[in-house]
Amino acid sequence: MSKDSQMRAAINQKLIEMGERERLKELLRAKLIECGWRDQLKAHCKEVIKEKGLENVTVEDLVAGITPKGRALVPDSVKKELLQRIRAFLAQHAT
Amino acid sequence: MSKDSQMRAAINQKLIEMGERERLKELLRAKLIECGWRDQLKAHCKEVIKEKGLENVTVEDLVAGITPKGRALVPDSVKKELLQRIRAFLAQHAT
Amino acid sequence: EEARRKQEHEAFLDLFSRELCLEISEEVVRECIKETAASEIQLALEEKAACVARSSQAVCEGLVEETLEMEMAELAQEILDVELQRIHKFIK
Repeated sequence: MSKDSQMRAAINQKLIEMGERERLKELLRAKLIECGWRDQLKAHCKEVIKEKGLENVTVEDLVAGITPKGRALVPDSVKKELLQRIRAFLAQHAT
Repeated sequence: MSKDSQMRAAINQKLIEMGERERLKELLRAKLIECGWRDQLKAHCKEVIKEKGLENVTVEDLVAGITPKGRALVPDSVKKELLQRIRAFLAQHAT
Repeated sequence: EEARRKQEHEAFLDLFSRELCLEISEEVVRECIKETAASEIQLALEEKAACVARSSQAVCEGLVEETLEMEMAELAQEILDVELQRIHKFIK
């Protein structure tokens, strides 16, 4: 196992142990709603359904159809904030 | 002051005044790099840091840990060359 | 007398040379060891900081990816359910 993967595993473990991972996911969900990501994606879902026809779309199809846009629409500021939260957590819990 | 101590003081002063002391130190430094002593020392530092853990090692600890090996690793040929340079200088300037 | 003095002087120079050689070696070795130890610790600290930074970034990306996958699956299901309900109502 490389140093980087060891470190990743250690960070993830600490985040999980202290409940921070769930809190960060909650924060991200809230931010995605706040920045309009959810609404934009909802509209995109409707477009895909309209385009393909409801009878021809499964959940998996729909997820596959919206994933590229879903990823691209996440604002950099949101990712940055999340990274800062992780860094602050690590600084606080550094051994 | 005995005759010997007077002579020692005079030679030491000459060594400093003529910049020979610094040149001898520089020569030794260069030889230690050239013969791979510094690289061996670096590798030994890395071993000690890995063994003890970075968070448990201060510069002082590391110095104490590597000094015996550092001294032992200086090649005799390097010491001999330095001695010859000193003898040559004294032969020329300590009359 | 001259020969004896010369011999004494040679002996003195020999001893002095050896002592000076030892003194300079000790001084240089001590300085180099200290410099090397300090720079290796600094290097290790920098490497660790870089590793933490890369790993935090990777953990963050993983977390974003995981959350997005969940959110998108949830959203797709939700929208499909709503659309289906709408069609059912329309058929009735």
